[in-house]
Amino acid sequence: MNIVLPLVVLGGLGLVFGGLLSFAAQRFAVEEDERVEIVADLLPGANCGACGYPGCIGAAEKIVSGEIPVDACTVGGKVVSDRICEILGLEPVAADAKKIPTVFCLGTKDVTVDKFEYQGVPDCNAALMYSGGFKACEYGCLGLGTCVEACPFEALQMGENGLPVVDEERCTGCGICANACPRGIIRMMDVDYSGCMVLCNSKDRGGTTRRACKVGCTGCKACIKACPNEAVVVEDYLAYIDPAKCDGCGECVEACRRDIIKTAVKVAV
Amino acid sequence: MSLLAIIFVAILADNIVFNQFLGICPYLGVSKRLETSLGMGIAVIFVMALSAIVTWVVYNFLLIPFDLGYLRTIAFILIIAGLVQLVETILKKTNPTLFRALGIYLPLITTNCAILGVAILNVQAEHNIIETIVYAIAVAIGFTIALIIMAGIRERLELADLSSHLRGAAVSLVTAGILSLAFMGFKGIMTL
Amino acid sequence: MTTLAQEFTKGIVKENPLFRLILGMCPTLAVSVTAINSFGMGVSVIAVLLCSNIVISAVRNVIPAKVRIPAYIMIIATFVTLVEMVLNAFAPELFEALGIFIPLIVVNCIILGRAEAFARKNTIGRSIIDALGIGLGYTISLVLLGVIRELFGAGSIFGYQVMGTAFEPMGVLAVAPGAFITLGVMLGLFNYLFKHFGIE
Amino acid sequence: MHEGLRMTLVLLIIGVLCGTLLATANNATEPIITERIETEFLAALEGFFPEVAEYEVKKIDKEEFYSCYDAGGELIGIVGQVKANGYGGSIDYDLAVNADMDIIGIRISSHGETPGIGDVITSPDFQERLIGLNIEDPIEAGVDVDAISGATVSTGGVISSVRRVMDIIGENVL
Repeated sequence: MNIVLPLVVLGGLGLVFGGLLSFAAQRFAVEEDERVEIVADLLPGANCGACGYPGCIGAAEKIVSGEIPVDACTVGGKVVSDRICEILGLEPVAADAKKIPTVFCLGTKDVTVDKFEYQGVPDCNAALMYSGGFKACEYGCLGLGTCVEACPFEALQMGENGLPVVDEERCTGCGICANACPRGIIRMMDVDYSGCMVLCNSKDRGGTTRRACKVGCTGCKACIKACPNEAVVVEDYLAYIDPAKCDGCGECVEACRRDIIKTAVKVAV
Repeated sequence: MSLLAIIFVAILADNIVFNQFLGICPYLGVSKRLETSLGMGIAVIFVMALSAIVTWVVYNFLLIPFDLGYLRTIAFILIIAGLVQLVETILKKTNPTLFRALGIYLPLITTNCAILGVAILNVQAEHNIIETIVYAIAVAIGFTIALIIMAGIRERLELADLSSHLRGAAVSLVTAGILSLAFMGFKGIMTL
Repeated sequence: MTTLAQEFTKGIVKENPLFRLILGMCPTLAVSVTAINSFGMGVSVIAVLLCSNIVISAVRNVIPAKVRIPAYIMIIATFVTLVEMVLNAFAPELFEALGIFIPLIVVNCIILGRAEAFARKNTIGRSIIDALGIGLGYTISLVLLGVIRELFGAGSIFGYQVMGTAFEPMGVLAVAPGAFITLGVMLGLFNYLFKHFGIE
Repeated sequence: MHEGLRMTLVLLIIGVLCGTLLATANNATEPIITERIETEFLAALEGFFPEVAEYEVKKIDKEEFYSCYDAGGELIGIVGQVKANGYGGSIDYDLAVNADMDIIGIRISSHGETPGIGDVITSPDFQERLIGLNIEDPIEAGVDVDAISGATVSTGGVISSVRRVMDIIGENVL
């Protein structure tokens, strides 16, 4: 009954590796600030990079070491920054208002004209490679959903009319969709902004815009005359309303013959 | 058998993923992006070579002389698990950046059947120490090549408009099937 | 706390190791050439999974975190070697057919996965039920795959010639690419079925 | 230090426990396995030499050769458990040769040849071509034995391996 030998061999192997591992655990112990672990757990963990750091762990290290402000995580917002303050023993910081993406284009499929029928990869960047996209308007939304794909919180859906729709609750204001849109059509606006916005991005001359889209802004300047607070300015045939000056009186909305100016109602076209 | 034949067969003719079905779980899991695949590949090459040497030494100088062949499985897996954990702790201290890049794969490697598979195949084929090392490194390179090819394809598959049910593991398995068909082409050229 | 019945059935449908958790692919692809081998592998996995879940959940508080993985693997490896010896002694043809895949049950992600994800945190009773559920789920899916590959690859089921002589067996199913493609398509099919019947 | 000690201790205890469990299991099953392999192989030898009583093993460069003796201790033949290089990897087969070096039987035990093409090596038609050849014959594809068209790699591989094995048997086993 030879039991001793296997017992010794296996026991010996267990001993050798047990010893090696425990020796390595001491010798190569890495002093880690366990607060980084706790803060990292508090952060949403979507590793979206909105704070500009490689994932939540990267941001957590910087927050604990104090290099970046406690509310650096826009996605987490006030809730997260307050909890981190408790952990790090700092006084809570007034978080600035949350921002919401807004689509500055109303070029739905029925009002815009296509140059050709595009059957390539369903991605705006890819579509742009074919002579500047399949839409006659060089600045309009192509509706292929790069922004939808980019959103780590699935807060963006592509409407049937070919324009992205923002889901208010899910959106954390991280701004990734704004950067993802190759034509810069999505811009972050304050949640509680109630003024007017020119929902167009076209810098073409009036004639080209009229041929490309039924609702595009032609730069006719009617809104400038109508606006009591001089909040409107027109550059490259495109009207722009300065959110600071505009008090949402809506004069420009009636004056606009193209009906492209809207008050800050969510784009529920 | 010449070393060249071993290398050729291990990488192309009898690729560990496409022909021997070993290491599929990490293969499906990691081949989503190119850099992660490369990271995993290097980690596998390093651990596979190291564990092949240690397992060969233990088998031939500890198990065979005492006629303990039946302890082979448990001894090998203990060595592999111990080695991986050792590499993980040492790497964490000496080179944190490399650790962060490879770190998450190291525990994954312990359950990677390819490493234990290679150790057992080496023993079954009665390779000497040189052949063991060459075979282990060649198989690991074959694994990395398979991983990189798959990662390249899967990055493009992300953009393909595919029904939501087939996305992910299903389409990667079918792609792997087609790649395995292609790799079968190398079979007749050279044999062990 | 999920009831014991749910614990058992979740292994077969909701957390089916093959089609939902996508674990244990290596032995699945290799062994499912014939239904008999699939059944043999399935039963061996159940046996090992059951024993290892029991022992691991029994010693779950004793083992320090740092050596958790080597310790679990040694326990699993012991049971696998036991199964290997038993099969070698009492069921030689099955042992021959399963070949290299018996030792590979040790690193079969299902067993270590259940040890890590479940046995480590639950009582022995629950671990037993979880092991039976997951093991059964795995065996059913494996035998299903084995039947399909054997039926079309060799025209027989469990070794009995089913298809008429006119049937030309599809040799590709017996070879590696066939395994990948069959499993891939089945995964897609089950994803559709799971969504269709609303199992999240 | 306590933590480290506990880790080593746990692994040691598990190693010892597993060792004893496996050792007892092995001592129980080992005789059954060896005895089963013994009878199985004896049956295989009887396939070639019905009156074999006992055999002696000789291992030459990873291949095993069994010299079979009848009840009276007379050498009645040799069976080589050998390998050939086929299309799909190595082919394991047994080659049986009688006392005056005529091939009397060949049995393919495992191969990876492509189903439907290469596996013609298991067909009696191909194997009969080899039976009866003597060590003196050239045993070469296209000379006294012709490979099967469409599976030249597989059949050719077996033929050249048979030639190699016959030479080995000729030099050291007889």
